[in-house]
Amino acid sequence: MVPLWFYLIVAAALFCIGTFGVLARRNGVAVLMSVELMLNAVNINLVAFWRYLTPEKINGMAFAAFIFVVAAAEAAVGLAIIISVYRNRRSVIPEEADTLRG
Amino acid sequence: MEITIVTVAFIVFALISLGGAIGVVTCHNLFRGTIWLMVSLFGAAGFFVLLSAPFLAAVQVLVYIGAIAILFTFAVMLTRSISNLKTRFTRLNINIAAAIALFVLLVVGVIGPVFILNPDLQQPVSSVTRTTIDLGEAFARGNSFALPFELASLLLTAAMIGAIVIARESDDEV
Amino acid sequence: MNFLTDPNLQPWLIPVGPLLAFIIITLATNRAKLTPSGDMVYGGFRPPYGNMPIPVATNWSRILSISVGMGGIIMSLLVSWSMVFRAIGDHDFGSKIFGNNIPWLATGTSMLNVGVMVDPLNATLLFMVPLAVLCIFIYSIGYMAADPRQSRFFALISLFAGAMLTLTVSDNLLFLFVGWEVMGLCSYLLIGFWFEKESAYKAAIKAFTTTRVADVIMLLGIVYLYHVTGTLNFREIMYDNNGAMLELLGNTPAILFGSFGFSAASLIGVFLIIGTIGKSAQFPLHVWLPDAMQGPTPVSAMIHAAAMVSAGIYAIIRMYPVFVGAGAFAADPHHGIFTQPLMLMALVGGFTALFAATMAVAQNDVKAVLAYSTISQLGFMMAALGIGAYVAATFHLITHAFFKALLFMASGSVIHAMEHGEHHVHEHAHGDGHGHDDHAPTHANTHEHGAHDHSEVHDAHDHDADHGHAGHAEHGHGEEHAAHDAHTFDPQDMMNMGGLRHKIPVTFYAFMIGGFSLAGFPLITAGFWSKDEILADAWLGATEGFGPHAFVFVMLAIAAFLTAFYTMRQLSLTFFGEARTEEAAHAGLGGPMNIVSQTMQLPLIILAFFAIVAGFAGVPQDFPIFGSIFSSDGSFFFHLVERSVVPLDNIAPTHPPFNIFPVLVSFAVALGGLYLGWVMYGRKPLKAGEPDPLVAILGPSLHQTLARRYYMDDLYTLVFVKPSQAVANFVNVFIDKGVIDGILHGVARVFTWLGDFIKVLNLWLIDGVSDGIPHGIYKVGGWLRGTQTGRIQQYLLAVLIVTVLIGIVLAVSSGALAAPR
Amino acid sequence: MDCTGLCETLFRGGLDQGIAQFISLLAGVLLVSGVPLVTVIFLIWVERKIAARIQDRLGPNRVGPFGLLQTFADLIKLLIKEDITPTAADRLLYNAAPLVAFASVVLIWGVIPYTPYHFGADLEIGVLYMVAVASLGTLAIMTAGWASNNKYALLGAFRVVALLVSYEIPMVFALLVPVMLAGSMSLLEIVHAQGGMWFGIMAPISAVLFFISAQAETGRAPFDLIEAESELVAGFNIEYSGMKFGMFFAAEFLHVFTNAILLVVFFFGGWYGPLWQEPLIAFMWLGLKASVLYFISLWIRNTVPRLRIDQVMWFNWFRLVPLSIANVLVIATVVKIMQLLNLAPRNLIGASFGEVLPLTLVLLLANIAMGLIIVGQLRTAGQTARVAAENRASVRAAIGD
Repeated sequence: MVPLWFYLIVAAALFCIGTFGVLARRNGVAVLMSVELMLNAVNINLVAFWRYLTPEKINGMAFAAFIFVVAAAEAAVGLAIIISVYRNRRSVIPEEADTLRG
Repeated sequence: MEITIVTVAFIVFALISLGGAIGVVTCHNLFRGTIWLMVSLFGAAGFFVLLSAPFLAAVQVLVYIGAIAILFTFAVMLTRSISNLKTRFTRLNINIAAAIALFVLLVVGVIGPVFILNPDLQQPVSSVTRTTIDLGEAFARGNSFALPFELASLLLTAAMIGAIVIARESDDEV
Repeated sequence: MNFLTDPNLQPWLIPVGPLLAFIIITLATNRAKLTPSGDMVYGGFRPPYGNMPIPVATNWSRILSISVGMGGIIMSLLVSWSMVFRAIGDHDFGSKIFGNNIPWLATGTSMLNVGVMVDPLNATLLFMVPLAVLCIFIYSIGYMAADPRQSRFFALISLFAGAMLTLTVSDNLLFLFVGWEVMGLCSYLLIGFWFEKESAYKAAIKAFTTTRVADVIMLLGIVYLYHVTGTLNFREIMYDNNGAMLELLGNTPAILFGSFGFSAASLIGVFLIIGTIGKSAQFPLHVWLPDAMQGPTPVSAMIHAAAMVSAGIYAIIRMYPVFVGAGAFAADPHHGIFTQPLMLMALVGGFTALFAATMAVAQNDVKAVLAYSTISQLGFMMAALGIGAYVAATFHLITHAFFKALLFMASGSVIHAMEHGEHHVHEHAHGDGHGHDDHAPTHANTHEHGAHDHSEVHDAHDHDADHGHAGHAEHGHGEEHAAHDAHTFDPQDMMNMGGLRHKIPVTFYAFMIGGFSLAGFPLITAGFWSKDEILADAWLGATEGFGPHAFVFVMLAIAAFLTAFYTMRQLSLTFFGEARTEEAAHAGLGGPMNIVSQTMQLPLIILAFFAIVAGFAGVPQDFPIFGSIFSSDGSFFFHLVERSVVPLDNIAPTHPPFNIFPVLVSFAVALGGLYLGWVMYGRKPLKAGEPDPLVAILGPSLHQTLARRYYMDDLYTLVFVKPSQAVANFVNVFIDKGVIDGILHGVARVFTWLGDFIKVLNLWLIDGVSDGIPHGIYKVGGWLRGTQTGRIQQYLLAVLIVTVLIGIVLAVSSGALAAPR
Repeated sequence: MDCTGLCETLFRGGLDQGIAQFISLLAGVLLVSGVPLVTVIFLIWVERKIAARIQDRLGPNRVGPFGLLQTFADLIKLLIKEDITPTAADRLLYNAAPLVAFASVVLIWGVIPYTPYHFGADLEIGVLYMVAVASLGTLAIMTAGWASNNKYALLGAFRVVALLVSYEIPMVFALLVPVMLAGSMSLLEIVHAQGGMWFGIMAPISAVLFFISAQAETGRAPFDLIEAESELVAGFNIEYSGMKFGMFFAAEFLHVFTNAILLVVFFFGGWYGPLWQEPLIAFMWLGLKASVLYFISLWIRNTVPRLRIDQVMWFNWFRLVPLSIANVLVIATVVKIMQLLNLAPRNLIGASFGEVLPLTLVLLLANIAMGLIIVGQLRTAGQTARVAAENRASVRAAIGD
């Protein structure tokens, strides 16, 4: 049998990998992918908690579904932003999009 | 603990998703990166199956792999950023250190004391569960998730419009 | 809270309609398009606008405002009449009333409730007011059809109606006062509606200030009442727990003149009466009302018949028990015991009735006559109240409202007809080339333009053609046009009329009915019955030898005689004989099929009906024949109003037993006055340019005095206006220019010196410091902005690190890292 | 886990239960994935024959009787061909793509109920699973097109993805209708729910929508601009040769037939047929209906000309998607109203013909109404287009172009 904390460990690892990607990848698209990874880690946690702690409720599944929605929206908008940034400055490197530097 | 088919499946899916994730964050070639992403998401879908949420699993495959990942491939190709970067990472060491620190904190600070060492959270997965029909009803019932559901649809619409507006070539520029 | 079924809540709905209409019209239907003012007519007055573009209400907004206004008033008419008939229906009405109130504002410990109620007293008003107002609305459709600001007019008049209804249904003095003040504002706005006319806005200001003086004093009374009783609710003050509150009021000596036998009730009463004297234009403060004729005629009807002046009397009747008082200072007018308020009312009312009647005799302006007759009729009511005959006063209030509204509207249509004739004349003059020999060509030209805005002008277009440059040509000497037009022809002057009965028959008959009712033509007209009531009450007291009753009886009798006289005079001058001017010869309302004439004649018919039958509601029971016909089981009106009264015996209404003498007197005065008028004016009507025979009789000086209103205005100008102007002038010259400016200049000079000194100081001390601080901040900022790399991943890294640190702190502090349990 | 059928036999035969279960499962899997593999071989023959007949040719007739063995010959040829991988290609993905493409089709067969008793798995979310798995095919083609590092291949892949992603929308909406009617996403229950009446009769428009979008999914004419030989040499699989190409090839053919089966399952009552319901007969019914639909799709493929990509997209976004959404709304409303009026059974599963008749009639009427509206709409659109074309032609004639 698989105890809850297996899932938590895996989700934490996935989350940290995603964090690393967000922090470290120089390519904007890769950053977005890493964000997707983090969202998935969250999703796994949600479902796992639901299944183990409150299986009689529906919340876990519902929240996971909403996370799907958020992820889809995030991907769409994020990629649109990246594409327009690329169109304007021929670069997808977040580090180079620093117009707001003080 | 004894090795059951569930345990094996869990380990397999864990390897798949983590490996895919590592592939995503490390690969040179971003198209492969998207493929890795799909692999990782596929592992997550496996988790959902194991957690007896088949609906979520299917939606995961459909939405992520069918739509989002394809979107990513498009983005990769449109931005010609498949392998146009000499270096993959910025401040590699700091970031690795930070990520590992976060992981350690999560495991040692939260998961360990709260879940691993907590005897009353060791119970096996209970047999009671909810089906997809319950989820649908929850989304449809007013006192449950109807409003968030509608809001989610609104969010999607807004995101779609926003994406179109942002990514559209403004007419004056060629 | 169902407003449609619960009779206790329905009164809330009564004022809603017109108020809503006001809001809607103001916000939604005030479209106007800039059109060059050929020369728009503002109430027979052509402002020297030359060809300046002015906003003119579009047809759309005209129609919409009319329909909205009508809808509002019809709604309140339906609601209030349903209330009234429901009220008349049940017989213990009066002991129980319809009402509902809500807490409005908390004054310290006590809560001030505002609310509405319908009791027999204001039920009578609720029958009269919406009907009269509705007639006035219908009338103004036609009367204002050509006015550039028609939608504004409907907005204001709706607000006016709403305020009146609010005042009527309110169940406490403060709410009443609110409606009262709003009406004051509306009368100001409406009297000055044609503010292009200097006389109009002057009259508006006059009315406003005059009534304001009175209102302030009335407010004092209200405040004092609230101070004494702690409530302003009518029922609580007067009717509940059979008059304990009245006892209290009667027994507490007043803070002013308490030593002269003034009880709090008396003082409050005097204050309130002064308010009413202002509102209902009684003797000292009556001066505003004749000038208020400058407003559009529907407004005159509104103010002088249906609403404002009635409101004053209504307020007194509402608070009547307070005037009568109770306890130590209680009065019993029926047995000759008077309180100061009653005395005041009797004297002021009686005097005003006669005084105004005498002035009305000498007026030539068709509306001014009516204005003075209004004052005098209101004097009747005041006097009646003074001698305790408040049922009769209420009765006269209602009947007077009907026939006076009728008279005003009839005179309005007379004026309309005269203006129409005037335009006809001038078109004619223009058409065949030569105008009246005393008219400059420009004048004819002007009027040819003036013809545009009348709907019954047929060929407006070819006028339009030469309209542009003609207008430009007139830019230069616009003023003298104004002056010129002002005194060329006065469509309101009765001397210019005559023989109109053939031109406008409907108006003529309506006017005659109203006039006879005003004159108190015996037995058939409403005015007779109500006046007879008052006289009978006065006579009853007089026979028992009470001074005020006798005074009132004499004054009112004479006033009634004069009333009949000037009514007949007016009728004859206006309608009988031959046309004295060419305008009168061509007067008319533009054909029977014309919407203007229809809308202006329909209300006349309605009101004429009520001007006759309204009287039969109050026929005394023991009156020969009629009593048995109309009120076999007692006077209906009497019983109705009687039921609204407090069970205090000293003011319980007494219905005087039938006495032949006052009846004979009222017969005599009415018929005599009418006959005299007929003899002097009707039998051999005036020819054109023939002087008023009255002048010969009275002698020019006295006639002049009457015509100039006893020089009251000049007196006020001399006493109040001139001194204040002088004072203002003195203040201006000496205090302002000399003292204050001197001080100011001195101060200014001092400060200039100071400033120079400080400037020197600044340069080396302040600047040093104040420049140093920003410089330092700039340095720090420049150092700080290094952290703002604009690189999102660095930010995220910072966030992550901080998160981790916080997490570690939490984990350690929460003991999560402690040994496993 | 229960142990019946084959498992039970083996268990009685003295095998350990776990092993017995494993063997039985394996047998099931092999069966489910083997059937299509065998089917496709004949499908190819059938298609070639039909195409030949439609194009007034003989078609394969040399190898074996009626050229039945032609496909085997091709198979052997493909197998023994040299397996080329372009040098600049992304090896891993290049080789993985065909597998994924073929798997995406075969995986669908895992949920198809052939008979009430024979199916790979009865998933609670069968429909969703089917759509999700089908979307893997998109991925495979994308990967193939990109990995073979050839501009024509990439263009083809783009077209495929654009096409498939777009046409998934009307497809899913069309599938919503049977799901609503049956109140379940399990294919088995959907078929059971059609015991009284086929959904194809209750909601013909959805069936048509599904058919069209399935035709597009498989990239058959008139949507075959994936391998528009005339424009981009062979589309996404230009660089593929040997068995890898064979896999794409087989995957496509198999997909068409799979769609035919799915159409039957969703809309034409699965295994239900007029006569007996014994398992084998039921399987025959399924196959029969599927073959008819398969023939229709071949028919269309071989007769209709190819559309331009913009036309395809326009048709999808401006015609199919709105129509499918409206269709779902209308049918949902009608069904709800009928249920409130107690004219329709709450649960169609096990409902008899008589019970569902009123619902059927009303739904049919609604569909016919919608159809009329659509037809009229198309008519006006066509007229305007024709007029515009004529004007253009006349203008050209006028300027002597």
